[in-house]
Amino acid sequence: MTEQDITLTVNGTEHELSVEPRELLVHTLRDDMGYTGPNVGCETTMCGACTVQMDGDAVKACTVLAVQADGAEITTIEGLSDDGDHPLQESFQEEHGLQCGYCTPGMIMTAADYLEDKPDPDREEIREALEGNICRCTGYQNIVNAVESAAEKMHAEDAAADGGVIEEGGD
Amino acid sequence: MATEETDHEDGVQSIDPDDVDTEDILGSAIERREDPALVSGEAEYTDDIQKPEMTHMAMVRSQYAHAEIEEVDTSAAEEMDGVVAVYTADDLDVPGNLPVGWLLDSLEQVNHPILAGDRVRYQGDAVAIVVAEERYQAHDAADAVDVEYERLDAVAHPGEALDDDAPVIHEEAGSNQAFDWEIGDQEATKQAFEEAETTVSLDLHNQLLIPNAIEPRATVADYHPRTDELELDMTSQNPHVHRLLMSGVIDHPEHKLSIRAPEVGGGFGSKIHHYADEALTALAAKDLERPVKWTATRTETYITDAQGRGHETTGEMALDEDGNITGLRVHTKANMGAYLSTFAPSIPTYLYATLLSGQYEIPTIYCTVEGAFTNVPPVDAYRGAGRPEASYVVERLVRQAAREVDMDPAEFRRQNFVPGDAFPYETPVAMAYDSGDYQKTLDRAKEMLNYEEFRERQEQAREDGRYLGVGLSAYIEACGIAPSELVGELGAQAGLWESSVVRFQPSGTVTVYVGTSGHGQGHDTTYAQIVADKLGVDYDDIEVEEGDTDEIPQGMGTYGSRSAAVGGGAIVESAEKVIEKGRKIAAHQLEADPEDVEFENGEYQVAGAPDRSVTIQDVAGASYLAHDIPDDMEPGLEATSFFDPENFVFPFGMHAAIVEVDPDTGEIEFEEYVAVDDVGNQINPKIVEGQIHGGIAQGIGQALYESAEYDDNAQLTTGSMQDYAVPKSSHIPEIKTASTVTESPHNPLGVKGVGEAGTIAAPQAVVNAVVDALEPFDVDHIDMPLTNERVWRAINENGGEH
Amino acid sequence: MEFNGTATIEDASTEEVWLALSDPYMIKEALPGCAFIVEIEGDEEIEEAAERAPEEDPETLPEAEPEEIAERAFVEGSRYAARMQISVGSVKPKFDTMVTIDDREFPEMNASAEGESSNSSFEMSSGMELVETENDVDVEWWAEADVFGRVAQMGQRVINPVAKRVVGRFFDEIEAQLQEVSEESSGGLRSRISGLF
Amino acid sequence: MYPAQFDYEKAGSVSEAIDAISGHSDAELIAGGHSLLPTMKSGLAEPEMLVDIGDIDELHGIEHHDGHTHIGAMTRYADVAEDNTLWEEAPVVAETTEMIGDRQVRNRGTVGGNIAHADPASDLPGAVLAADATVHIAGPDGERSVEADDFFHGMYATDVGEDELVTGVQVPHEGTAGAYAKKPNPASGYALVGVAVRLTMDGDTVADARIGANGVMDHGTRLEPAEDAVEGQALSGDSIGAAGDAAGSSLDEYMVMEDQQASAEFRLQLLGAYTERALEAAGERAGVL
Repeated sequence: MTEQDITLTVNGTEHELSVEPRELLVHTLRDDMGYTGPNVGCETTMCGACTVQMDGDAVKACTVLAVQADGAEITTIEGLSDDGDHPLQESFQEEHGLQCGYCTPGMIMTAADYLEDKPDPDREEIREALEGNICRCTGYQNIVNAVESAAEKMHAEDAAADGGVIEEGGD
Repeated sequence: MATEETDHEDGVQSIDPDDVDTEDILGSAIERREDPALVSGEAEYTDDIQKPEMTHMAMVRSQYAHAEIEEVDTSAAEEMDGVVAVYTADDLDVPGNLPVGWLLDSLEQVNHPILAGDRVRYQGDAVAIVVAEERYQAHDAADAVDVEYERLDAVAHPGEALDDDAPVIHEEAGSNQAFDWEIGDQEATKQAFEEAETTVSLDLHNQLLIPNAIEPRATVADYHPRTDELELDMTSQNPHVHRLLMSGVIDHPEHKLSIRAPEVGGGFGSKIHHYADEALTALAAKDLERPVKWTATRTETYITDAQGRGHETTGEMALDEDGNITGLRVHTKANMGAYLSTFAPSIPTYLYATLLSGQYEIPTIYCTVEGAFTNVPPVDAYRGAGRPEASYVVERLVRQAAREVDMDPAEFRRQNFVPGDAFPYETPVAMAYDSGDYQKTLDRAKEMLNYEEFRERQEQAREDGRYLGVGLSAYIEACGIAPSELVGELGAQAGLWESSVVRFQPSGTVTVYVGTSGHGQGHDTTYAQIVADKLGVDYDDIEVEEGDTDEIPQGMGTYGSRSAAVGGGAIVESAEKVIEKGRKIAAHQLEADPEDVEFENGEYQVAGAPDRSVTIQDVAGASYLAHDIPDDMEPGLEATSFFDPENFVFPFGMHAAIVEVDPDTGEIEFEEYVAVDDVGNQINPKIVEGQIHGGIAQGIGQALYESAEYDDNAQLTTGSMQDYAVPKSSHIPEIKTASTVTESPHNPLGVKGVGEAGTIAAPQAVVNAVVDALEPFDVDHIDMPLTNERVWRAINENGGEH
Repeated sequence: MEFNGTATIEDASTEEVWLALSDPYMIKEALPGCAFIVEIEGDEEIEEAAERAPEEDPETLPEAEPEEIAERAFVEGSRYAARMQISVGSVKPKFDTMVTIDDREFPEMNASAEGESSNSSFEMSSGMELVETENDVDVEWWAEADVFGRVAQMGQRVINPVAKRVVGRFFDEIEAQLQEVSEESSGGLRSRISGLF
Repeated sequence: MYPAQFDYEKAGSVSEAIDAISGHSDAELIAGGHSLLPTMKSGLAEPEMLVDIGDIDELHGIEHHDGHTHIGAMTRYADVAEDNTLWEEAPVVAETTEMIGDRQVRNRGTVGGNIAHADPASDLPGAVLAADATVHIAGPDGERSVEADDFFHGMYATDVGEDELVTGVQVPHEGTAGAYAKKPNPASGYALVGVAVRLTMDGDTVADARIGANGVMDHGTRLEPAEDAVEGQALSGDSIGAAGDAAGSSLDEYMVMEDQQASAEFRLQLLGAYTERALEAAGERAGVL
């Protein structure tokens, strides 16, 4: 079972490496490349602790083979922002949206993908969007608060960038 | 004792610590200092650790829950790529058994080897271990180990295990009875039942749960042969306890063993215990003289992490003609699993039956508990540990009793509560409640629910064929288990104090070393808040160190909601000692009598002379400079304390749920969930709220979704998150919280503990609500988890609406 | 897991059905994914018995001679080695199985089986009784199976329906094959079979 | 858990993929991998070879034609769920894909992978049946098409042969009233029961109804008695109730799936309730309720 050469662009840096075909993307990122932000929690595509963005979409890195990701752009929590100051990263702190923090990188990467599609979600929609991310500590309420608050911030930032007018509603 | 109320139905607002003055920091909902590393992926968990030359270990676990091992053939595995070593019980000269740290008079102490040699007693029993260069190779090779078994009959449930014809799991014990234990007054209770106007009885099954910390257990062991130092990074809630126990298990001197808990991804009890796996990792590293990493797969955590609950109980309540509770009688068969885990014997005994008085004045209580060995993983502390089981029994019986005597359940509770002026209150089951005001949490919860209005709505809805119900749960918790002398009398093989060091650096910054070991509770933040308040030092100038046996002199760890009450107490004592020493130095510098020097907001001041003052930071500098300190004084400014509280603390509260049940499908929808908790003084209300939310989610998980299910052969059939339902975001309702504050007199902070409150309170709030909704169908009880099918069956059992 | 059911074989005699169900090759044909069934001699291992599996199976009813089948029919107390590959999508465990004929007395037969794959195993006890109705024969059967190891832990959702499907297919196949027998056996065959009892 | 070793090949075209699997006794196709990889990780499946068809351009994308939409096999659920035309013309398919798994799964899982895997508790089989879709299959002997009704054979078993692959699904633009109602398993999110409905309305009257159920039998199954109960009727509480009552009537209870969440008996109970919910939702969508 020969190794395969692949190219992964992780957080903007291109890497060339050889992997066994069976190696899961999450292990390539963690063990071979040192991006330990994505965590392994359940191995059954349930908990979402391993969530990264692949070509801009949130995916569970425990259910992608590294060879399948050949040529892809991967963003891990380490690359979400320069200084850990993405509005979601800030809101999770402000709203106490994490306790042990193990699920948090995956939770934030999913939420970041979601808010791009749906900048103004209601609480129930946020809960549905986070269905693939299990948190055992927080009871989710403060996570929902965090995502809601980040959405407002991002909305305000966008509006400021567009000339300072905040639009009401809209998807 | 005064009770204050805090209303935060819309949630606690957090504050940037930079916006809080030092004098206001204790009690402020500041953001956590732990978080920047956690939200950016910078935090280091055990499996993140890489070491040069590191190897990986995988376990060969039993295919059967109960079997004789006939042969273990490791030859194929040894030949595989990258395999460094394969060990079976024959290859490892293991000096010790896994110990049990709480003894009872009747306890059968059975052997618990770290690798099974002749018999496996549950699926998690490891038969061999494989060490390889790469993670995947280790698992490949573990699959290639060929084990021949002679399967034996197995048993998963305590009632069945205690039957005469059950397969005996430990022949040395003679039967599956691990212990037979009682508390309370049998005769008086019997009499109470004989004289009762009314009695109610329920058979209650408190199902086995899998803790499911999202981070699986893991260990990285590294041995230095030249110095004989063995270093472990591991997922631990209590590194010092692990060090003490492991030094015996693997026969390595305690002072040459260091254990560090890096970032730990949740525990809920499951990372307290001393398991075989961590010891095996250590032994392999020692033997190979190379670092070894072991990380459990989720499947492994499901069959090895100590599980929780597992009670089969018959509870009876006696009542007089006025609806007063006159007696309580409980018999419980408790699942202990295949072996006795670290603190297992204490959970269904002292942590359970002593709470059976709940919030009520009950003249007499008698409880017997039989512990049973079964072929499931060891059962030990899981969030709440005994107390949720007790609360469940009491609150289910109270609901049933209120129905039987035809009283509203809220009024029934009010009538039977321990009155506010009765504290400290001695229960018939050996507890002395510190303080409480139970009426107040009930009143607040009723107000938040619009209780009276709800009852009208419920009536109306029933006429429209809709079934709403309200469930109350008046819970009490005992945490900060202490003092050591008492727990020693009860069988604990350890003290339950906590230790701390508060140390000034010469420049005036402070490091706090404390023996608790947080894993998500925000200790760095709350402890720094305590110290900032006590010493008047800026919050940012305080560092907190936890979870490392090399740095922290001693400790007992984090579990049982003890960190604030016991660890916090230890920190306050050390801070006070530092202040006292500083006072002498300040007096010396200010040329005053120490008795005339007052300390406030970080400054020593001569009484009545505001211009004669010196800051504690300056005093710290002087103490290390040591050029001019009192003659009989050693240099330096630090202090060590071992705090051993005089008693437990007793948080309490009222949780309540309003649900709607669809009789067609058995589906349950939450309309409201309110939580009014009294956890004493709150160091950081935002963190308190977070603990409450998380606890409730686990309690709702038990009520509605979670259950470790075993088949007739004691094989786990909920073996992954695809089958075991850990609640997801859409399963948990929006929670409204409020709190009252009744200080505890048993520790200097007046705190009570909050980590387990929600988990203790929630299950019976939900079950009571569903039973209330189904009153027209004559449903008395449904066992947890209330799956849609169980609810639907209960509705149809009595032939529909009555 | 417990399963049971009744398979009805139309226009057949109890003896025909009994003979067919006593034929290891007929059983092998009817079991989905069964590579061979070979009688185990003495203390030999399954692998050793496997080597004696014929390249091509002999004929079964109705083509085979009834006497020949009676010759090779299951014997009470004997043991058989079988290899079963149960293919469920990409999940294809191969179970090396030992079948023991526990009791066999017309019209009742009980057998037990134990199978092992690389990381899972199963145990089964089963039985059947033939009940003659007006023109047909009802095969009343039951089976109790236990699964261990990885399949039990990870494949819970799949086991029950797959087991039902395997058993269902087996009896469908037996029915189909016996239908052929009954169609062919208007005269001589039937009386020869009856003669064997 | 960790997958066992295998050989891996990325196919650039459908014919390359067919060549790669042809003659290989133990090769599996991998698309998004969200059905296959979990099975391999748990050690239940150990194929010797994986042929990755995820990058085959011709299998990607949604094309709208007059009267039908073609969904390429490698189209992700997320893309189907966001397709406005499908929401208009075949809402049952759009709504179902929106309810599969979770956000991350929808970003990887593919339509072709789903139906070829034919998990009985997955959501898409019922929708494909309800939508009266046609499945396109390619193999060594060329291409062929199979009606949804003939496609699902059993648990993980379909009409797709060993050396064949699903290239796409053709969904007719008919019956613009459609909906999917699902009772998810609280653990896995798979359907304990899922009911997909497509209604062709003639004014207020149901001219044609197709109802497909997931999670109940060992493969996606049409509920013809429920269809009969609403066909030719005005959609109303009564006709919907009758459909709910009839939903499981033609199913062999012995073969109904069972697990710890729901016995066969209770599944049939849920089937009735969710058939009603799906019909109500479809009726609301069509503006007749």
